[in-house]
Amino acid sequence: MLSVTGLESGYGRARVLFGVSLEVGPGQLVCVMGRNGVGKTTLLNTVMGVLPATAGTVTFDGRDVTRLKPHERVRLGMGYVPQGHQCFPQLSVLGNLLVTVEAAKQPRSAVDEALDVFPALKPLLKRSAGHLSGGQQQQLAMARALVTRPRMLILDEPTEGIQPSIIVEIEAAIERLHASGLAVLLVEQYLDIALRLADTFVILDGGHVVRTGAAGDLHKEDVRRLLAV
Amino acid sequence: MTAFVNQLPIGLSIGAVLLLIALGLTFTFGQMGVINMAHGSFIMAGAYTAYLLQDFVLALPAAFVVAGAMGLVLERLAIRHLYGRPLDTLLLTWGVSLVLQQLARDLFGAPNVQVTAPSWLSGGVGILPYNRLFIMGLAVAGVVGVWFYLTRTGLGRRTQAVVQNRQLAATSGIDTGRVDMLTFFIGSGLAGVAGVAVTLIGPVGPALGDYYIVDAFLVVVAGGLGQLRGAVLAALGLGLLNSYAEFWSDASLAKVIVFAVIIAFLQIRPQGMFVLRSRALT
Amino acid sequence: MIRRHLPFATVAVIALVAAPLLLEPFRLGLLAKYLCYAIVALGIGLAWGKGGMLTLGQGVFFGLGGYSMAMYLKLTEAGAGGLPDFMVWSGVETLPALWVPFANPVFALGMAVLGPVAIALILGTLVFRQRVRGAYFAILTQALAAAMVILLVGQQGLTGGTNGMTNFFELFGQDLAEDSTQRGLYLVVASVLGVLYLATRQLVNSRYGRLLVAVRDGEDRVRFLGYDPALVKTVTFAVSAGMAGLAGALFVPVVGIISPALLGVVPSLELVVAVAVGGRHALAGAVLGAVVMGYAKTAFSEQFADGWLYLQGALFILVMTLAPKGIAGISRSIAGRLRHARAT
Amino acid sequence: EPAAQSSEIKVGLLHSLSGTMAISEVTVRDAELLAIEEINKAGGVLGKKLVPVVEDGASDWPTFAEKATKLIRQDKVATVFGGWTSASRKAMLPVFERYKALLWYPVQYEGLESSPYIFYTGATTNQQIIPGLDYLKEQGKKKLFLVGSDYVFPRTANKIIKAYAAANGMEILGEEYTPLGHTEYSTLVNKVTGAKPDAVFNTLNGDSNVAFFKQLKSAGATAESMPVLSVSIAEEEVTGIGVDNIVGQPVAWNYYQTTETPANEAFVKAYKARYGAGKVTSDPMEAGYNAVYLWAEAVKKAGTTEVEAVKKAAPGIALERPEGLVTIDGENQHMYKTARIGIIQPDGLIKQVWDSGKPIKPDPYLKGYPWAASLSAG
Amino acid sequence: MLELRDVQVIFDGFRALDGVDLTVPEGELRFLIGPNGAGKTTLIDVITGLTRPAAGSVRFGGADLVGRKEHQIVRMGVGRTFQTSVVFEALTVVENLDLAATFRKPLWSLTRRRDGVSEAVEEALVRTGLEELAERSAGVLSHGQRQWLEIGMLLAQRPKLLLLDEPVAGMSKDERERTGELLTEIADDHTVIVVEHDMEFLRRHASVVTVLHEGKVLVEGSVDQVSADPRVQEVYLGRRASDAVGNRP
Ligand SMILES: Nc1ncnc2c1ncn2[C@@H]1O[C@H](COP(=O)(O)OP(=O)(O)OP(=O)(O)O)[C@@H](O)[C@H]1O
Ligand SMILES: Nc1ncnc2c1ncn2[C@@H]1O[C@H](COP(=O)(O)OP(=O)(O)OP(=O)(O)O)[C@@H](O)[C@H]1O
Ligand SMILES: NC(N)=O
Ligand SMILES: [Mg+2]
Ligand SMILES: [Mg+2]
Repeated sequence: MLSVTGLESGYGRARVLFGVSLEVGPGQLVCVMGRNGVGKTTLLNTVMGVLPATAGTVTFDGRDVTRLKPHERVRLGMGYVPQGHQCFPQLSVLGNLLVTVEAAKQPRSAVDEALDVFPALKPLLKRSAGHLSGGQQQQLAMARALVTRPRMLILDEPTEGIQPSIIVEIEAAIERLHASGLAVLLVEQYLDIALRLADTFVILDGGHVVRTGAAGDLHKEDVRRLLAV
Repeated sequence: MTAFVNQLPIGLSIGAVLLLIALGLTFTFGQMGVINMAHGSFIMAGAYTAYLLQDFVLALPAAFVVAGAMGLVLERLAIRHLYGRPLDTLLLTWGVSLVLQQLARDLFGAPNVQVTAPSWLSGGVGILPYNRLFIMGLAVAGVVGVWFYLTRTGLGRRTQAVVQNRQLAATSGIDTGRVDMLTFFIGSGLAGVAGVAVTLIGPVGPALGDYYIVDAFLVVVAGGLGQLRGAVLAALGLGLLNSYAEFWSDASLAKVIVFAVIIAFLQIRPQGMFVLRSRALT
Repeated sequence: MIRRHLPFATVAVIALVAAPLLLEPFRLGLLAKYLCYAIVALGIGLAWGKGGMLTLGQGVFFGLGGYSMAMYLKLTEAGAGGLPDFMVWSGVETLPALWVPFANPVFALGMAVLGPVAIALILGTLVFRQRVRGAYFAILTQALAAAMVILLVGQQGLTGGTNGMTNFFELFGQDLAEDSTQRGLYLVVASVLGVLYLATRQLVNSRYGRLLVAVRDGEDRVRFLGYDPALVKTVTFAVSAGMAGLAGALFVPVVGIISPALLGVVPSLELVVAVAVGGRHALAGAVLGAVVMGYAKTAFSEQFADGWLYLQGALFILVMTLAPKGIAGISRSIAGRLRHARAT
Repeated sequence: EPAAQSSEIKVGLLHSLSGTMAISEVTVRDAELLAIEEINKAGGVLGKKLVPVVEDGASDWPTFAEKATKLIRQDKVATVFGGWTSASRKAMLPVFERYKALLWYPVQYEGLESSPYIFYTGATTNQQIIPGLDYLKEQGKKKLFLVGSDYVFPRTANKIIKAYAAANGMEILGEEYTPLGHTEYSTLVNKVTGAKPDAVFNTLNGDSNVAFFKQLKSAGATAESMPVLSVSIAEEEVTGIGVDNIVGQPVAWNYYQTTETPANEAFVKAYKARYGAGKVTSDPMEAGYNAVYLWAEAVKKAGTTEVEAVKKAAPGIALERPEGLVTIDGENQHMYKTARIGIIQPDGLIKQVWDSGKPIKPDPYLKGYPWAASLSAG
Repeated sequence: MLELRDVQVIFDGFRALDGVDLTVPEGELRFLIGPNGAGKTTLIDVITGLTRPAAGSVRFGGADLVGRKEHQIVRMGVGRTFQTSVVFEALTVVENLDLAATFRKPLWSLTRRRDGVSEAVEEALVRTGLEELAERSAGVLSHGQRQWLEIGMLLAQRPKLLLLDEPVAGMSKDERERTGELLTEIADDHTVIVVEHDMEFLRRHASVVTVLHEGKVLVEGSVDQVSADPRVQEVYLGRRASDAVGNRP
């Protein structure tokens, strides 16, 4: 589904990623892990085209998307939830969802489906998104990615700031989507969630892939060691 | 006494002119955050379009397209490199306005030119000439159109999304480049329409834009950035204030009074009449 | 230490020794004028570049300084009845009370600086306390410039109206027409600029400078560090206003005229543009920008009296799009690249 | 090199080619260039060709001063032709006096000035404003409303008008000023029409005239019901205002394109041939055109371009110009000029309806008018 | 000691806080939890002067905080971090910390250059593990590094009352552990309020927990008491989740 080979990118003259390669097969859930500042967000941003790749390629569904603009990647079926509960602050919650569903050229019913996954948003539809609490915004961000009806979800710490009961639901939702054939590329700090969900792991350190493998092959202690400071 | 009463419709009609020239700015400045000093030049371009066509009615849509196209070119060539740096766009667009003004001087000559107003616009009811009524009508139509576009169409929503979070908009599937172009096209086009309208009441020359640009910004600022209803109220308020202040004093003092009132007003409402508050820190 | 001051020292020697020797009096006068603008630009560099306050009304402060000085100069040479020439032809019969203290040079010079400072303090306190900022502040100061011009023009008997004031003969007993006086003035302007530059550089490199940058980038966050951003901004704005006022006071004897045209929207904008062209993030950039833009305007308009606006406009457009950090940014990135190349 | 030994004589042309005043000044510059070309074609001055050095005053008074300095000190021009607004003249005056160089100023103005280094080829007040008032009085207009731009010329002109009115049994119903470049006249028009004057005396300058006349016309005021006498609207401005909006209104000048003299026939023909058949000529253009010829004549008489010699040679020089006989007054370096009142025609040209019969002696301080005694007191 | 009485916050008719009473004695590490949108951040906003309550009182060390400006409250010894971290990107990490540490100095004394690193800053650097990044500009920090810098700035302020809004969000496990220890240590002689959703973190470091729900205090008690409370399970932990999350390794 998604294949990243030899990806390099960074900010200005500062290089952050050094030849990262990874593979997300159809319907597969790959979890990217690593300590703070190793380049996880940079990786996802480069995969989405927010940052230009200085070397390497990104192929989605057999198509080279390395030079495509972010919105073109979205329209090909890549749904992205960036880190840090982002939203369009002055649009209403419904406006946030509508603008996304329209941009992705999906039917309005996609909004209702997403709201079923995040029912806590339903009473908030008319509120300005900027006024929501952090956790509410994060739920909105997830919902926004869902309304594009992606074929692959790219999630950067989706559970950050979310209350426990909803984390469980998000986890369940990801599991459900994954089960229904959606590919997922996930960055997650909660190790146990990652362990439960992932088919494959990629562990980053200093912009390099230091470990990769099937979930079953990796021992928890092993992972922990690699993630330790 | 009648002269005093007359100032009311005069104030409203001044307000309508202000509103019309500021309407485009609610897009380029209010929506996109571009402090577009070339707005005045687009007004001028609209006026010269009317001069070239010498057909007032035809000039309205034509000026929209001409000025809009100029705005679009400006956006593509230059402004798009400067998003997120609103204060820099001010300087850039000012440079553009210098060039356009000199260009007009070379193309059409330094002296003013004349646009013949259609005969059905001569005459009037009471104190208000038909041409003033026409400008008021045009302003109302413009406001309704802009309101509809911004709040009732997906494009309007996309415009807002891009302004509020450009990167998120892109990763939400919005073609930000197209939205920018379109927004700039409409904002500049509206300036062009205003340019046609002001040929009814003022000079048509290379410096045309200079006469309106400061007022246009004040309207948008006093109303609250990107707030249509704010712009409407601010324009009418400033129009009335101007008309009565000038009636009681003189044109110079009236302008000073208007500025003073705006500064005082921003003491009460520092972000203009209407603000969308955000929880985010800046 | 020496390395840090070497560029400044080089420029200072060129400006104070070489320029007066090499340039014709007329050109030296022009350079003095650019340096006056550079003083204003320094203030803008501080307020805008470091503090994020885009002031489009700096001409107002410049003008206040200029008018204070001009009032003094007019009074030293006033003819019949102690009235300046323009009052005579405006039909004013007795010297307005406002004018009386300006016969004292200390008062006039003091007002040239303290007047702008006071106005900036008042305005700053009002608007910054209310958290007016960004584009609002920019447009507001622009309106202030527009209003100021109208006010000055309307008070012809008091200010000389559109004409402003001109026709000055002497300053502290020195004949302004003499080339030697002009050379002396040039040296004064250049020295003032140098001193202010060093002082401003000290300021931006201090903790206060860091605080200013923090206020620029996150005013609201600064509050939660225990500082009052309104105070920081007001003080900075007042400092920049004082510099503009001083520049205006120097400008008048150098150029020989002050008029509302010098402090309106356009000249205020031109100064900001100069700062942007030079590079607003560096104080040296602001100074350089003012000199370069001043020179460019003179050179373009002398070479192409008919089409120089194209060149001037094109220059802004190119700089803003191709080198958004201005001349200082270009030189810095070249320096950075060289260092990078040497390192690898 | 010293100008005397070269085969060329440099002269400076200093007008606003950009900014608000470009509207008016560009054409004056063009007329001056035409005069230079004609003189060169006829063999130049003292056997030397005139070489114009053109600078842009940019509608900015300090720039006028700077460029004047440049022309004098750097280019070492023999003389400068330039300026339009009184403000630009006031800014240049000290420069010319300081460097003892010559300026030829071609526009009507408010008087009360006579610099030894300026020649004034436009009208002073007794050659334009006072004849204009005489005309209104003759027409039986007793109640006037004064409208002007907010600067020295209109304010001084209006002071003269008020003094004249007081002495001549006329009433001033109102006096209003608007900033230069002002374009919103509905309130002012309301005030004027509300006051019901017999006539309006208009000293607005520049673009404001367009807005004023358009809005006056929309308000239903006509030249018959309420004539507006203007002193700053010439043929050039009429096109921009729109003939419809101003037809029938009186203006006061010394020259119109239609003025019937042999010299004018040639001038208009040459101007159109040079700049296009659609172009019109106007009073300030003619005054600028004259200035070049008058200076050339003085140089010929003096046999040198040296300033003091030229100043000495100039008084009494009399030339048949497009406006008729123009003589340099030795007392104040102004010109004897014929005053003319004209009415704007549907074709945009101006038809003369009255003239002073003979050139009027310039009187910048209005010393010859007892009622004006208080004005020139200073 | 911090004392809130009957605090009400209303946004356009919406009651974000609805009569909150809260008392936190000196030297306590208090955890504040509750569903998304319960009003936790709003509560911190009220204490720090960012949001003005419609009614109620906020007293700290005997003084009333309501109506004071943000920076005045900081000067009284109340510091906070933000849920979405805001650091000064154009300044280096040290400069960010130094700015936080020097607010008590008079403004004019700031016109001198900073020489070296003050004790408070040094300590903050060490405690946040940002030593290596000290001279980097804050703009290049990753999400988690920014969280650390926020905490560092709070420490450098040396406040008496520390309010932390989800300080460990986005941090890796080890870092959470480190943060927890740090907070416990500080709470010895300071008052600390921490908003967190990470129940495991809570279990390890919390003694007293206040649960907020729909703008009201739902329950207050020890971690065990609170997580056993059916209402908390209902609105916050989730029935199924209470075990799942609670049993994290
Ligand atoms: N805008 C930027 N400019 C320069 N450098 C940056 C920028 N953003 C991040 N970096 C640097 O790139 C590196 C990787 O950052 P990134 O945000 O990808 O980390 P991350 O793995 O997502 O960390 P976290 O878990 O904290 O979110 C960091 O060392 C950071 O310092
Ligand atoms: N300025 C505002 N305008 C309108 N509603 C607001 C505003 N600020 C907060 N709210 C609302 O108040 C409620 C409480 O928000 P708050 O941010 O305090 O929640 P929280 O408990 O911090 O949640 P989270 O755990 O998700 O961060 C939310 O429903 C939010 O939408
Ligand atoms: N002299 C003039 N018209 O200003
Ligand atoms: Mg990250
Ligand atoms: Mg919160």
